[in-house]
Amino acid sequence: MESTLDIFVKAIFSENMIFAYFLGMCSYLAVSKTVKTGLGLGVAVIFVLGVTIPINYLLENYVLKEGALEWLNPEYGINGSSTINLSFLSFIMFIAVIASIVQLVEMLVEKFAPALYGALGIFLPLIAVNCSILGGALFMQDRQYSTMTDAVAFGLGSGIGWLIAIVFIAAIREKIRYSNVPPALRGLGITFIITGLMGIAFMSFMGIDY
Amino acid sequence: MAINKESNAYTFGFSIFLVVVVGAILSSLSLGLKPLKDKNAEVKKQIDILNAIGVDADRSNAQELYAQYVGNNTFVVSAQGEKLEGEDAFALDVQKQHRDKTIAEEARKFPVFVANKDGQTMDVLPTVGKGLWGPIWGFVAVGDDMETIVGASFDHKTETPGLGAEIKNTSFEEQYIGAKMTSNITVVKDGSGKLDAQKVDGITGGTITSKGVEEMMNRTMAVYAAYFSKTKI
Amino acid sequence: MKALEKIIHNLDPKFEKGGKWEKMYPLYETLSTFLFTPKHVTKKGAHIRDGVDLKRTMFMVVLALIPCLLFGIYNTGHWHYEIQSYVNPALEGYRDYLTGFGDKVIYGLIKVLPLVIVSYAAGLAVEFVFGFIKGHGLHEGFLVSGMLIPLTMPADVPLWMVAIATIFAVVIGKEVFGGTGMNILNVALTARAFLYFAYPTAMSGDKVWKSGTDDMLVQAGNVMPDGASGATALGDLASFVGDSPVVAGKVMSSSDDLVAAFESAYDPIHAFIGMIPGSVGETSTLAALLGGAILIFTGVASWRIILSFFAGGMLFGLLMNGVGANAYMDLPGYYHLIIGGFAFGAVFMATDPVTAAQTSWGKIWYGLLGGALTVLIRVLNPAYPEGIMLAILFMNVMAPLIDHYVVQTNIKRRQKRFKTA
Amino acid sequence: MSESVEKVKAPSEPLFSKKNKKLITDPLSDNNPITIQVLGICSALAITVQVEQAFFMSASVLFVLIFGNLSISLLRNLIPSRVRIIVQLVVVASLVIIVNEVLQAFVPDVSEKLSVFVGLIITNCIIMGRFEAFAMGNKPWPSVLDAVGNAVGYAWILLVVAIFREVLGSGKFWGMEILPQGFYEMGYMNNNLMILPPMALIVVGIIIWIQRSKNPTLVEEH
Amino acid sequence: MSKTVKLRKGLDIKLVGEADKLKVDAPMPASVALKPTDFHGLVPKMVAKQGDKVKIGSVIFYDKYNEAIKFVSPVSGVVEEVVRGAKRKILEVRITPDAQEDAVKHEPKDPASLSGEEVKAAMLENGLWPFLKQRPLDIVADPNVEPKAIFVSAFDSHPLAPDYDYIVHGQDQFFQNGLNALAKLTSGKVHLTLNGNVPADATFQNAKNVQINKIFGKHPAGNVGTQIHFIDPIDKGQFVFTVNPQDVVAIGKFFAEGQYDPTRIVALTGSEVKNRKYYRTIVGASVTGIVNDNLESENVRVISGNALTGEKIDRNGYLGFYDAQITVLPEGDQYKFFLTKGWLGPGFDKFSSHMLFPTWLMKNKKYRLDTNMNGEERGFVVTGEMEKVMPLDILPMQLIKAVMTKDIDAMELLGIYEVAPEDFALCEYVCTSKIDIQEKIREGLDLIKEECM
Repeated sequence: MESTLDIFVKAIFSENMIFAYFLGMCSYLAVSKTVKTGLGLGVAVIFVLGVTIPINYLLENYVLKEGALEWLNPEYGINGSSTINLSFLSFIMFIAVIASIVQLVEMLVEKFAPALYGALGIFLPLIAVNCSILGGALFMQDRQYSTMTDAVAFGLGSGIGWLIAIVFIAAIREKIRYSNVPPALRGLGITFIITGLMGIAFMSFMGIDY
Repeated sequence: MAINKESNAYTFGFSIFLVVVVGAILSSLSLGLKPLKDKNAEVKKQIDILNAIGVDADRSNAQELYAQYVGNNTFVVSAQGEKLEGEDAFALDVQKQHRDKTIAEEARKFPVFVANKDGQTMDVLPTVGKGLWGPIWGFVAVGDDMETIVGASFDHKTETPGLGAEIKNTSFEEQYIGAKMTSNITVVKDGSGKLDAQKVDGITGGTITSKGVEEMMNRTMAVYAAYFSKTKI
Repeated sequence: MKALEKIIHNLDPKFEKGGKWEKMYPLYETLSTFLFTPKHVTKKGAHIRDGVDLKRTMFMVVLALIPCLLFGIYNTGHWHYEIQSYVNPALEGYRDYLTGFGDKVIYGLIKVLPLVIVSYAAGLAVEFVFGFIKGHGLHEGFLVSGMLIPLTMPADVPLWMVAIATIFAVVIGKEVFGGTGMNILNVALTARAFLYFAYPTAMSGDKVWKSGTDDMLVQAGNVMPDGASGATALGDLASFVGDSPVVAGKVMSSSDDLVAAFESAYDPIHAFIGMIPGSVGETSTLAALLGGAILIFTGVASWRIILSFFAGGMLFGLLMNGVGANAYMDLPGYYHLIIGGFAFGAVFMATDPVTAAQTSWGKIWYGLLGGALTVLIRVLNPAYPEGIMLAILFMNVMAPLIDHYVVQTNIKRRQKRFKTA
Repeated sequence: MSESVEKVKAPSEPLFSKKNKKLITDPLSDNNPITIQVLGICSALAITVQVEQAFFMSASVLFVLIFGNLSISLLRNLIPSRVRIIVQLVVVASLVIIVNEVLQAFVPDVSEKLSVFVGLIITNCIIMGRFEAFAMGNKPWPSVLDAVGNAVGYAWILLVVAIFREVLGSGKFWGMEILPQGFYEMGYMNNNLMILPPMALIVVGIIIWIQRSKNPTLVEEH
Repeated sequence: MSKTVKLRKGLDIKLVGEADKLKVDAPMPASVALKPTDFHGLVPKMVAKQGDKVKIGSVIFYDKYNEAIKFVSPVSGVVEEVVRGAKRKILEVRITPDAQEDAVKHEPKDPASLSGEEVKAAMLENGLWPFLKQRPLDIVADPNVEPKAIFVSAFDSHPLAPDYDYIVHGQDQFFQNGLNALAKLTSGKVHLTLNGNVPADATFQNAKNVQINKIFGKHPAGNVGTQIHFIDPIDKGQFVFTVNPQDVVAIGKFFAEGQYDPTRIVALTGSEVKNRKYYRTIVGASVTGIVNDNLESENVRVISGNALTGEKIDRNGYLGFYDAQITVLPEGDQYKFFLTKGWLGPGFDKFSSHMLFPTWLMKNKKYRLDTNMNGEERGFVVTGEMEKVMPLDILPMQLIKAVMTKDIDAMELLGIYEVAPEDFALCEYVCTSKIDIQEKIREGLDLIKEECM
């Protein structure tokens, strides 16, 4: 049985979205040229994960998974709902939730927090296609977190882990601009290798017992 | 045809059409494949149970062998070592239960699969614990005397290959054969496992996983031992 | 010397562009610049230059590593005979640290020198390949890495592994970034981490720290004889979970007992001198500090990093004493500084100027966090009792970010002058 | 992330005209979705520990991409532009669900190992990228070819990485021991690091290095 | 309100060969040159042609991009040759002096009674303007901008630097006159910064109409860049002007006497010179007369200026426009065997800021350093060495890297506007990787000039 803290810290370090699962690599590679933009995208990812994971969690536990619709039974006159298993629909539901939440968040932020919108605005549309968001939802489903708290801890932890990864690599990429990287490796190639080396360094946190 | 593709009505209609078609395809596919999927899950568990009693099985013959050795002879024990009535042992997912924080430890249920092999009755007991990176689990077979282990098989999801992952190896599993489940079985590092039935040589470099197996075994076996000690009398 | 100078520099034209042996230029450049500081003169700007160059700087680091190397050779020999003594009664006297000095030195040399040679051979070969591609001679960075790599290995590690790890570290850890001065991870640590994760059985566990443990076990019927142990101090401490801590073969009932037992098994003075099993060169805090003194004094290594690294480890160790959630946390803070290569890492690895933080304040943060992280990994992560290697690698990854914020602070501070002025 | 829209508007050309062939061959090297366009990496690397997983993953992507491109191309004149992205998402998601169900039913062991990564095909940028960049503007046949090209371009990288990792990391190929026992007796050991995630990235980095060294036109300016 | 600055960082390089405090008149040079290369970035437009007869103060050329800035002849004589380099770039305009001292004459005026515009016009027209350099960029001041302050450093802290106290001694009147003229050019202050370590000459002590500051510490305390940084730093878009003290005297003299004063007192220094004295000579004079027959050895480097920032010239080359010093050092073009004089040698003859040589024990030893690089160029490996000698609150390595990667944003943020190449001379000296840092900084400034000014 894992403690909530355990889940949280694991999600940041040893099960880091980037280094352990390579999720969200596209935007990670594209937006990590400076620390500032990396930070902006990272915050946006935390934000969206923090919002979508709980929603998808509710969806999973009260609609999708086998027996999840038990609450319909029986006062509402629906029988046999406890055996309904809609989990085959989870992909489509999750992605729909994510896409619409990102839209909604974007509109809300623009309306109520223009300053925040200024900082995150350009990143939010990028997020819908960021695998780490759907990946977060799918891991949440796969690992069957038993309480809402755990799911939220996982979501936030994953987001923070992603932020750390992108900010670290952005700083490194700023540093290696001075390096004399072989031409064939410039840009993408060296970023892959750095990420791999960072992954090795991050392994120090694997297996930490909280 | 002069349908305005951008009109609200069209958009709406198109969407509904799409949802209906997709929904129909997906649900029929899902329903159609459900028996197969269910069977797969079932077979996987059967293979594990069969392995614990030393029967090699694969997906093609598992069901047959399972029916031959185990059949429906199963029951469920409570955490206090009482036999519970009206539970389906096979459907009980001990891993899920282990992970689910909403179930108190005292409320956990422990299935028992009674197998019959070469005239010997064996109780196959599932066990779940935690390794270095993630969950580990296994099935232990206990012989006629209800205390000597006659077979064990362990598995894991994410242990380090070459280290923790070695708990899957027959050479590690076989060390448990002959140990008594009624008292603690210790995992040791100094190689003395060969000399003492209650000691098991840990995996070199896989200390944490080995210790995880030790903890898992001692915790689960205590529950079953409580049950067996009541039945034996 | 004039004669030699003449002979060598008469060859110059043959190696220069268009010369007969043009292709061998990198090799020639390496040799000739080793023997003679070239006659390059300044052109404009500063017409005079400091006498120091990278060769002298790097040589100083290698020199500072000599105490660790020498002690490592002896220590390797000692623990070999110590573990052998459990199956060979004739050697019992060798359990004493100083008995059989000559034998131990010879054994140590036989074990350690091949490691050093293989590490240099493999690394320099790669460097030359890249040198030929880029058309320049050897850059000095590897002179240090080549010595650090063998010192971080257990004495029994197969030589082919050392070679592979060195090649991996030099190519992926350094040359892809453009060579000396451009890399982000310490090369020696990359090699060590590579082996640690690639071949964990050869790099961790209880059988690799005393050279010849495997042979001994075969003779003893694969059972560790009473009283013998192959673990490192940290390994011993980490080898338990839950309620049955075992130190030096004895089961402990409480964490107080454990600490007491640990102290008696690993006397602080012995640990400080380095009379404990471990990787070849990392056990002796004394030797590392000796090297550290040379490096700090000559200014080659940053005192900021070394001091703050120790401070970070100590402070975090004390903090953990306060928390005391597991027996490991109860270990007195100073112990962390004298066991398991802490000093070696802090002095020689963390201070690698290329991969460490590069700003003055950055170095202090880098050291503090690195020291703290080392202790954190040790006490919380039972999987990696030798926390320092991974802690420093992690700090290497983090260093650019630390620098980034130090630079930002500098920028903000300077901007502020204009606002208030 | 997206690239310029390619338009192929030849009225009647042979099935494998030069242009059509290019649709297939381009993504194999010079315009490889992974190493050049940097798409679809998310799901690509995590499942390259074993060749078997990589193969099924590639096959799944091939399936989804072909049928996705085909259906989008067929529907391209019917889709209201306002809900275009959503429709595309629905199509991918449905196709992925189909793949997932089929994998679960027929190769349950592989399905278990692939775990969430099948689902992540949905956000694999290659797929949406091809829908948007190609299928929305082209006829079904070129769309299918384009799909095949891109999926195979994705697949070969995956398989090469997986072969490296499985052979060096486990001494196996498709789960079968291929290194002679003599190797191990001489002291050889499998390289565990190859199985760990970081090596996937480093191997891809090396492939890029080789690929771009051979073809300097692909080199990026920092 | 005067300011006192104490530097904790820096490095004094002690060389053999200080000039004795003895002023002698140098013989009239056989040739004098005006070198456009002394004024970085200048594209000269010739006015005088080869063979023209010129007077002291006649315009020789002007700045192509800023026609108001005129450059005048320091002697009366004949334009002998216009020396051109690659792409017909003008390197030197050589003038052979005649015996007469014909000069372009004006009415003497008291600058205190003139308006700023009048002072400026007089300076521009009569070749005094180039004495003013501007920060940022470290080039001849742009007459179209108004400086927020003008800085005069009353001392030079470079190795073997000439002693300005000695040079300007007794010129109180002219110096004050010059300061008065400068004060007209800015609405801000004129800063005169004295060396805090030793008492300054009365000429400086008693200067009026200026803010007198003191600075304590090692080199680069005397660098005007250091003083600007601590006393009145400049932001992007701001300008300050800087002038050498001896040039202030020249400006003062022009207004007092109505004619351009080309005389300069120059210190002849360096280990390879026999007769080290202060010579009274002329701006741009050929150094042949004072250097030849005055050398200890033959294989030498003659530098107009000091050993850290000066310019290498031939033995019959010309004194630079801003220089008050000639340094002669041994050329270091010999191989050095690694165990004796080379990288692994004991190094008793090597002055180093690093403690890698035993010479740190000999605090007061003076060194006979040659021009050998003492190593090969490498990537940046050693960190922290530049910070030790850089008193400015500027991160030297980061700024240099920003320049090397042509990252203009980073350069601006890291303070490129505040610095001149000479501020990095010590960094260049100590650099283990032997990178030509002053050159890099200059490239950075050029880039900034091109892109942002």
